[in-house]
Amino acid sequence: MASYLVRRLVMLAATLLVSSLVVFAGLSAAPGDPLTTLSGGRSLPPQTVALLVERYHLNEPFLVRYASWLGGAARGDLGVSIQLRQDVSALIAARAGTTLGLIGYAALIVVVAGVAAGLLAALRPGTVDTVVVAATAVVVAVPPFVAAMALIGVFAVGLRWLPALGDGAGLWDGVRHLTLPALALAAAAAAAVARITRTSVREELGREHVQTAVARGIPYAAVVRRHALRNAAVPIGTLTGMTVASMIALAAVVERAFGLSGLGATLVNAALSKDFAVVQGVSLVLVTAFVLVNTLVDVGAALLDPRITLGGRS
Amino acid sequence: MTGITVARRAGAGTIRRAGLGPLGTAAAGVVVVAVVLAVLGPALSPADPNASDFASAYAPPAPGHPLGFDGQGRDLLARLLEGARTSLLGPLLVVALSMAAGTALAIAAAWAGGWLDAAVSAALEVVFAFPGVLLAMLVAAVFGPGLGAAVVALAVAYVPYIARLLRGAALAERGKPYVRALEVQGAGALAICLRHLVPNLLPLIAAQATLFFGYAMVDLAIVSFFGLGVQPPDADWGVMVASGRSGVLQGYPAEALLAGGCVVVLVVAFNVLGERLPGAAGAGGRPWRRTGLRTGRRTGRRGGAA
Amino acid sequence: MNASLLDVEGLTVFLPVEGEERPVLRDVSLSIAAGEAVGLVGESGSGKSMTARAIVRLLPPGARTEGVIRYRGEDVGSLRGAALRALRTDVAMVFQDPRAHVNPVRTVGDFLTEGLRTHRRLSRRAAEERAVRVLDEVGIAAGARRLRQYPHELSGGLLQRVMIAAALLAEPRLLLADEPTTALDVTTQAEVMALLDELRRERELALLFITHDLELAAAVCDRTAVMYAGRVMEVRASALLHDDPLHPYTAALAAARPSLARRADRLPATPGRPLSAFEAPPGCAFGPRCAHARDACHERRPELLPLAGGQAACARAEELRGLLRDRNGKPVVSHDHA
Amino acid sequence: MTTPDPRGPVLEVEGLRKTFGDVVAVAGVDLTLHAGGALAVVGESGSGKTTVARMIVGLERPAAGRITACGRDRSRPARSARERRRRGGEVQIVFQDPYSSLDPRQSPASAVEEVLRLHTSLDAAGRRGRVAELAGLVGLDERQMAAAPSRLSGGQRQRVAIARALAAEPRVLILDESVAALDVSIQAQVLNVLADVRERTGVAYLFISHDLAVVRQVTDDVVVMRGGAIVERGPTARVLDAPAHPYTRLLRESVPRPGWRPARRALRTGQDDELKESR
Repeated sequence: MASYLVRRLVMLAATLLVSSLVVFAGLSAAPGDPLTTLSGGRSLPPQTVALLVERYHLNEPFLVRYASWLGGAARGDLGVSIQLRQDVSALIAARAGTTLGLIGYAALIVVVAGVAAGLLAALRPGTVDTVVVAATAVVVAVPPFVAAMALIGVFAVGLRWLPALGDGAGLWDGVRHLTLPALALAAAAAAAVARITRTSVREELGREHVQTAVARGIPYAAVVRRHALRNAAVPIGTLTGMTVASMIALAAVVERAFGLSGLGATLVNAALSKDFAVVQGVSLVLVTAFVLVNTLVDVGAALLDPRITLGGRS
Repeated sequence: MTGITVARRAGAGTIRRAGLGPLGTAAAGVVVVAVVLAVLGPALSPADPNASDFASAYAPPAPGHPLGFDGQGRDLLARLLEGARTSLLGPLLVVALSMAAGTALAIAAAWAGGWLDAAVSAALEVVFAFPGVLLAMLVAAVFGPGLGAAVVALAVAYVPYIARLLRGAALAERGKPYVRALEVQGAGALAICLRHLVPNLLPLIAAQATLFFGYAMVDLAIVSFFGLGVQPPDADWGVMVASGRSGVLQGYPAEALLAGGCVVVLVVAFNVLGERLPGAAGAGGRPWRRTGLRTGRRTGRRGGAA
Repeated sequence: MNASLLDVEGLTVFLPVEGEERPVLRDVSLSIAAGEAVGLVGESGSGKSMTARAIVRLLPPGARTEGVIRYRGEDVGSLRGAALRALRTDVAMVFQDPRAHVNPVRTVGDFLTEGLRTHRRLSRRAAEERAVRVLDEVGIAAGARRLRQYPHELSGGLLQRVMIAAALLAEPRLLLADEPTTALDVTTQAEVMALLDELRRERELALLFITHDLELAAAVCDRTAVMYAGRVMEVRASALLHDDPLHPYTAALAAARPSLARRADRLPATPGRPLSAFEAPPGCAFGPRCAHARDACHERRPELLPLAGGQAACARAEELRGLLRDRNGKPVVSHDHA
Repeated sequence: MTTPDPRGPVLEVEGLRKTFGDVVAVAGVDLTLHAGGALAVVGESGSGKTTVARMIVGLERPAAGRITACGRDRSRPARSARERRRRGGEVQIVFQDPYSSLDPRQSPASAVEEVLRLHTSLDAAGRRGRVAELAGLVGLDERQMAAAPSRLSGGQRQRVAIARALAAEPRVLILDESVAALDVSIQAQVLNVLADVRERTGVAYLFISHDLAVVRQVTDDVVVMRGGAIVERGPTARVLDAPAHPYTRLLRESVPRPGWRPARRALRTGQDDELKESR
């Protein structure tokens, strides 16, 4: 197990290195000059230009700039946002909370609603199953930004039950503000998890070893619990984990739709305004989170299924 | 992107024989209608999609304008038809690019094995770390917003998922006696791959392409929703949902919900169709795994098959 | 003949295949006395495995059955809930591929003791003690260590012994063994069959042994039934089956098998391929491939009638007595291949 | 036919060795097959018999040892398709599983025809005639050769695989458990086909099997393998009637036959399985 984790960390480091290099190279080769962004298009007096060039290392050769950025990143300093005139790492720290809360809230909905609906459909064939299959077939195709519009239209504007925009102040108000966004983010994911749960449980019920248990006179409820659900836990856990991981990138959609100041929204704005330091910093944080969640998923699968030897030679 | 994580590894999964069935045919019908509308689109719509008239902002449906108007008084039906083109063309390009690259990589890795297989897998592992939407944002930041950049970014982001899936199926096929026999016969590697491996993988490729079309449609719409894909004033369903957002807040959800509805209907159609094509994995195709899954080796001295 | 433990009368089973209902068993009748071992032999599609599964009501979903199966006098079809579960503890089953039939994510200990803990409310420790004892009987040493292992850590041969141990732990009256050794090497097979035979006799267990290997069935069973296309063609004392078969199909099957003792110039091969019940023609299912077939054979389906101490379903069984095998066991019937 | 080589053996293997990780699958195997001969390689799963066959046809790379077919060295897998094609004309192979021995999308006739295009200079008409000849040799008719593989029985598919191998006119045909997955009545038909083919074409057989009765029916000589090494060799009749090595005796004693009873061996602790378990 340890060798696997080391290998995964090395892979993460390699991924981050390569991707940061690619992004950095791309940004510096990008059309348009950061100076114009810096100056907001106004012509600046020479000494200000010199100050800016020096402060944002704009004149040094590419590799030197990358190296200095990398050194800084290692120490947690991700450079300075040209547009917001703020330290990128500080900016990320301030906004990470919103995104984390949003994804955590949505993940809760996905796991609870998704798995419950899936189990219901798998274990209650007939009308319940058909209803769940039909509903999830539609909901899985409703991307977060469409769900957001529908939820705002109905619950915020129409029924005025929940606020449509903004972060809200304090815990309880924050939760109220996060409810619709979390629902929008969780909708399609929960439907996907429900379908996976249903398929996995159905598939396990058809397995030969379940037949053995039935042939030995084990009551059906025990057969379902001990054999079908226990075995289905692996695929369900894996895919639910990956679905949650995919929400990391999708959070940006919901943050933008609901006007939340999370990392996603920040990244989108930075991309629009070519604020490269922010784009670089935030995307690396999101990529790291994405890889870490997927690593956790693989470790979890290995714990649940003895046959899976994590990378070790069996 | 959500749907993408349920991409199913067919591998040697059971290929279902059943035809499309009623639902499948209906889904195919929806797709055909959409394509026809996308192609004929502009000719069909009476009004000019970009002609704005602030007097009829958010105006309800009127004769000649069955769906009413958007925030800038533009005919919604015309814009939906116009938007259909990019909303279908984009995903088609993404799927074409990613399936071609994914298939080529998968078969090359499955056939050569050894170092090439390891190199491809390592490279894919790096790209894996970038969800499609995130990669699209990065590319847009670097090369500026636009449909082209978004299409390329998503295609690159999809390649690992497709390559991983097809590599499993290609490896299973490659190990079968009829391929080994061809090798022993001295048939060329390329001849075997093109004349035998690919044809046997086509049903799976077609089914996956259909599913991935749905995923690409969602992701492209998201990128356009961010303002990083299709640029206003051009009509695109993602753009229309974004521009319709202010309408929703003022109680005029028509633009956003109509455009969003079109996306949902088509994605449902592609999902339903994809799951019923003969190449689709068996009902419970095991999702692809990145860890070395060493299940117990099946002993089987003799099948006693007829 | 003491009262029979199991009576299968006129069992016919239909399965939904691609929308249509297809017969897989046609009027199968068979009985097993307490402590008796009966072999069920047949090629692919003969329905031998389906017969065993019908006994414990393990047929695939959507299956429709006719005829009756009585276990210790009770109609199996009418059993529900606890009564059905009681039947399934009294009738234990061993399957062909142990790797698929043992839950791969639970330990061997869980598998062995699940029955005891569920039915007899035994504590985990007591159940495990018993399991270790039976593991030793089936030739597996260091039972305690084995209990903590997972199925994928054991070889096919070892896992099959674990399945037999699990079956014995339920202390059944009847053991259904569905091709238990087909997936094993021949030396492992001999070991496992010897162990199954010995333990069965010790516990006076009745056995229904399903296999495609005629000689293997004859070696461990008192009587052997030969099935073809979902029908029973012949039931015969095992010792007589090879040398004095009653049905042309049994003779053809025995003759087609190459001999360990001598090499034939050409094997007396039967043309065509084994049919499944739904492919069988009217009249005798083996008719089209039978060297002794006459017109009568193709019209009416022969009944399974008593003959010379056994039973045979062949219109010409009477007149073919003694003609199916010549003096040195070479079959009279000879064909050049199709 | 490749260059006729009546005197020397058509296949010679010396000191063949193969390891997978730390498991020694084949430890020093020597065998010789003469023109028109029939040599069996008998052994249970894990004995290394299939690995030997795969090394001879170049599907597996030997760790050590020399392989010569028709006088040409093939100790290392071929570098080019041209080299593989030339070797295909010397040694061919038929595998075990009938259900994946043919390309499901290709008719038997076109499968055989594809090999003829690779190995002969016959024109289209010539190839059609040769396909019909080969079909007749293995007992298949026009209709069966044109049918989709999914409609053929296991036995018919193996016959197509044999015809396809013979299309390359090899001097040696390796049969890797080729009849193991067939029902008894169908197995007999295919064994008779093999006997006819050998008589009519003079091709030599390397017959890989775990089934002693089938080995007796098909081959003249046998080598018995266990744990990657040959424990006994000799004429098939002699080895089966009077086995010298205890393992061969055990194998023979384990085969069910009229009057046979399964006997438990002395060891009660299943060591034998534990030994195999490691593989």
